[in-house]
Amino acid sequence: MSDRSHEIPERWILHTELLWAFGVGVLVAATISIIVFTALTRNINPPSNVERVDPKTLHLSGEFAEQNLGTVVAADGTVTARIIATQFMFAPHCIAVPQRRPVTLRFASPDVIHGILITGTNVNTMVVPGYVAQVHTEFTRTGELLMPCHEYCGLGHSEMWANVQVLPAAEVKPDRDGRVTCAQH
Amino acid sequence: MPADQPRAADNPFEEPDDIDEAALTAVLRTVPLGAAVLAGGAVALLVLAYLLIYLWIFLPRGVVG
Amino acid sequence: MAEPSEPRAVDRLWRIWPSVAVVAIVLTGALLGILIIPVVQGRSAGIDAFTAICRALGILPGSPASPQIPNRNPPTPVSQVVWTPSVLQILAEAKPERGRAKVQEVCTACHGEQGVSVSPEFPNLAGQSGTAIYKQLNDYHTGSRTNPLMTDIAKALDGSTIADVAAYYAGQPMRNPNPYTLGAPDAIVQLVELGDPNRNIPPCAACHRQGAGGPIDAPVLAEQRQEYLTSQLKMFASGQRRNDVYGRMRAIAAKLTDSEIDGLAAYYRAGLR
Amino acid sequence: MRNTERLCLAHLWLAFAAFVGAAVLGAWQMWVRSPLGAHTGTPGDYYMSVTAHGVAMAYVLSTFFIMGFGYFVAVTALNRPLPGKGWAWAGFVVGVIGVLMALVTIGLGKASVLYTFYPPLTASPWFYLGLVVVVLASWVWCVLMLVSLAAWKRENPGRPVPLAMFATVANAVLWLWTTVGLAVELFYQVLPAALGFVQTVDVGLSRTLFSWTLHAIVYFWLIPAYIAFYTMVPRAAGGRLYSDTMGRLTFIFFLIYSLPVGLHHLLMDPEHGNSFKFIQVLLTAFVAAPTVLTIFTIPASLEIAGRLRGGRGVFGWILALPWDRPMVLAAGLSFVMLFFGGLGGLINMAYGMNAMIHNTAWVTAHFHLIYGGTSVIMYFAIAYEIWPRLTGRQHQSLAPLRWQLWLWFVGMMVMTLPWHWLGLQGQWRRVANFNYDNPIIASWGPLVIVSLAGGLVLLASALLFVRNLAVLHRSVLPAPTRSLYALAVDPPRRVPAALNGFGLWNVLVLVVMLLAYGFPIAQFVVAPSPSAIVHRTE
Repeated sequence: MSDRSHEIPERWILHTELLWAFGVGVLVAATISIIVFTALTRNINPPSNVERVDPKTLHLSGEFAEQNLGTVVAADGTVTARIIATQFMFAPHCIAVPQRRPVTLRFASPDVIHGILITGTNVNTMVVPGYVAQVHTEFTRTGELLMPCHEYCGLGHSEMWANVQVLPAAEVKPDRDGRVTCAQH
Repeated sequence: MPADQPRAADNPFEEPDDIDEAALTAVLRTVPLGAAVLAGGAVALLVLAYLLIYLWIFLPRGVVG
Repeated sequence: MAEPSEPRAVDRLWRIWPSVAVVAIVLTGALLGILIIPVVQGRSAGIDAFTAICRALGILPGSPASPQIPNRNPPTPVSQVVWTPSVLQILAEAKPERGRAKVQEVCTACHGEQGVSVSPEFPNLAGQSGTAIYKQLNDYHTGSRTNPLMTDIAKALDGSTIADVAAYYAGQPMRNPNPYTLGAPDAIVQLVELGDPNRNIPPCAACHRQGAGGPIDAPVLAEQRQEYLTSQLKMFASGQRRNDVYGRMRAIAAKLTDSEIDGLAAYYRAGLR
Repeated sequence: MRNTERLCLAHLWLAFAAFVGAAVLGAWQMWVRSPLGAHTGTPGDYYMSVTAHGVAMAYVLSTFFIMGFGYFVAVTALNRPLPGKGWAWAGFVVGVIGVLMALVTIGLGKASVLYTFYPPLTASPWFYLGLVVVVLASWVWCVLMLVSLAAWKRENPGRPVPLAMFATVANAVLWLWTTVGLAVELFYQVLPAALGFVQTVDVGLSRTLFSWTLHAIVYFWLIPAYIAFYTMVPRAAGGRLYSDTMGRLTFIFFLIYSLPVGLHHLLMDPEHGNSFKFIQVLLTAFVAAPTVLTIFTIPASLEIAGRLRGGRGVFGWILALPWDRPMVLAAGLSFVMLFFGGLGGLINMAYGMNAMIHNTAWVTAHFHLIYGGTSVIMYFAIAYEIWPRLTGRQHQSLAPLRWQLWLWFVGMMVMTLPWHWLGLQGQWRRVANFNYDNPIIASWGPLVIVSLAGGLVLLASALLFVRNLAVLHRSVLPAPTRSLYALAVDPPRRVPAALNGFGLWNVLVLVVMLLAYGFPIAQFVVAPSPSAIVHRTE
């Protein structure tokens, strides 16, 4: 080993590296702090809901029976939409939701893994057989949006999508038992 | 195919490159400045882009939780 | 950090600092993730700290930031068949010979000894998937599906007999010349192979081809009676037949035009492996 | 090279053969999902191709390149023969068998479940057995790396391990830790289901076990690029490595922080609570630490080279760098792609913001930029650098090599930048044929065509790459004897024990995995999720 002595000691290099690591550490901490801040103040989380449901008997359940799917406005004004993601379609095919009102979307799958996103919004979740996926959100913009299945679920995956209509508050007209359906156009 | 005897290329330790020490020491006086500015700028740009996307694209799309 | 001279101290230093750093990072994450964020979020949604922490950990269902929604809707299932390992076990252990006896006694009159039906409005059962036959017979048994002839017959069968009959017909060989040789129109082949994404119609092959990975009770449609297929699709479209879970077939059939229904029935009459 | 050339070449040629095949499939997929190729091919064809493209790129190209490159480093960096060369050949043959088992099963259409296989969808058992055999073959390589390091350390007590070998062994240790998740999932859940012993699968557990592997495997792929950054690029540019200690720390950080962060692939999953998702998001921020060190240390090393070649001013050294040398050019292009891929990653990992782009084209853009871009362009540069030493022949001219690198860079940028925008619009993944009649999807058409153009450029670059290597085998120029590995500014005389071995770091990985993954996995052992019926796709 050719031994050399020079006045840049090895510790000076280590010093610059530590300075650099500290500097960038502050910047990376900024990315984490905005996550923690919005989590604390605006309740922003990834959608999580460890609620187990047996996929094999899902179609026998009350909550996810065919008649109970779609959007329902409860007496106390809470808006809940229940949607089934099954091999190669969503039930119901079109979901109407109010604008600027807290909405809870509940998804379940009786067969394989699916996943949903609503274009242009932050609604996104995997739909794993065995669990009820739940997303709490508020739709900021009205319009006809697309809700595709974004997780490979079989050969019909490309044809599996549904529509979401974000209706202004005035056009949300629940029927007798609070159900809101899409406007046919 | 080359024979199996060890050749200079195989032995990295006795591998003095043709950099002379004086030039290296002179260069080392200013070296990490350029890298620090380049990398620092890149990371700052990255974090800025992250914050802009967070505030101007993510939050306006509505809360999620 | 001051550099102690002898190497052993340096090594010890290098052993302590990284361990402290790593554990500290994880504990900070735990402090924020398990305690601070859930409790603060819970307070804003009127959820007590303990429940919020349990929800954030995944011990209780629900989000720490929103109340959970109760549901009191009564179940109204369209089919009682539940695919559990025990049911699949019954099917796996079914005896085709026992099934043959019941078939000769009851089924041959319409569905034929080998499962080739005697007239166009009765379905062929030769080589049909055992799970598909099991489901339909069970639906007839429970009344989820009704038919003037089948309802009484099915009511007289119990679970294991249904499995034996299903195993028997599933064992019958299916004669299915490849449809491409019989020249089905392109539009129909495209519906079978590609479906129609614009109308939300998945490819028929995605569920009805053997080994496609679709629902396990989806019948294999190779070499089926044309009139039977046409009538079933029309019954799905009108909602008269509604034993398809979550209305999969009802939704698709309602979107098919009459010419497409006839074309598909003709396509599958020729058979598809 | 102590006659391991044929062993390395065998591994590398298998890797690049799988690569060029998968590149062709990738280009076909870009065509079929674009408006130009709508309605060509059935969903069965498309998902067969996606599975083959994923398996070939993610399991064959990566694993066999890393094994071949690892054997090369073990022999040249340690300057001693490879122990157990027979085992290495046996491992290679077993690996080839595994690859054939998997790819043939995919080709027969019996394994269209994609390379991340989504139970309860279950393919033919031969597909999973093929993957298991490839993993076993890679474990043989890991053991040989550990054995050769141990032998070297016995022969050189107290001397610092050469950085290239230190990093390669770090990668081997990381890989052994990584494959635990995949192995448990395959042996305990997926294979019994595929073989028909069980009819159901606990999907929550299988996704959690796969997430254990899913992130650490991408660092297993990335580390060879970082080995090239730290040990080859400084010498190729005519400079010195700025800090050897930072090099060792980078690979140690990779080992510790790439493992306990897998849950950021499951942020949108319902089977985990927010707490452990947050803990693993915080740990993911620390997995950026090695990259943070590298984007300072390597430019500093290049700055030394640039200034030695007369570069003036703050950025003058950049222009003074020998960009005509493939290794230097590849490093520069790789860093640019790392910038864009890094931004994609920052957004992906941001806890709640993941909901904006999960499973959209944004994610596809991220991993094509980081793996397909940053890592694979360095695989090319490493191949160009070590091929002369393996074949004893020199490239006739460096121009086609530079062309190939530039084409790969341009193709990758043109393909992935539109995907970022499409991902924000909600374009979701793995669609066999898009419904271009729908107004929202129709608005994506033009950008999909732009990314198709990028895909075709990538295909051209892939074919040119294989041509450049094949031509080298017949070149008449003798290989140069210039050395390969960079010297540090201050070559380490004595390195703290912690930076010369992996004993401490294995303990820390165990501790941090227990803390980060203990509860998430234990919850399925204590209360298994309701099981889902297996859906066979044979």
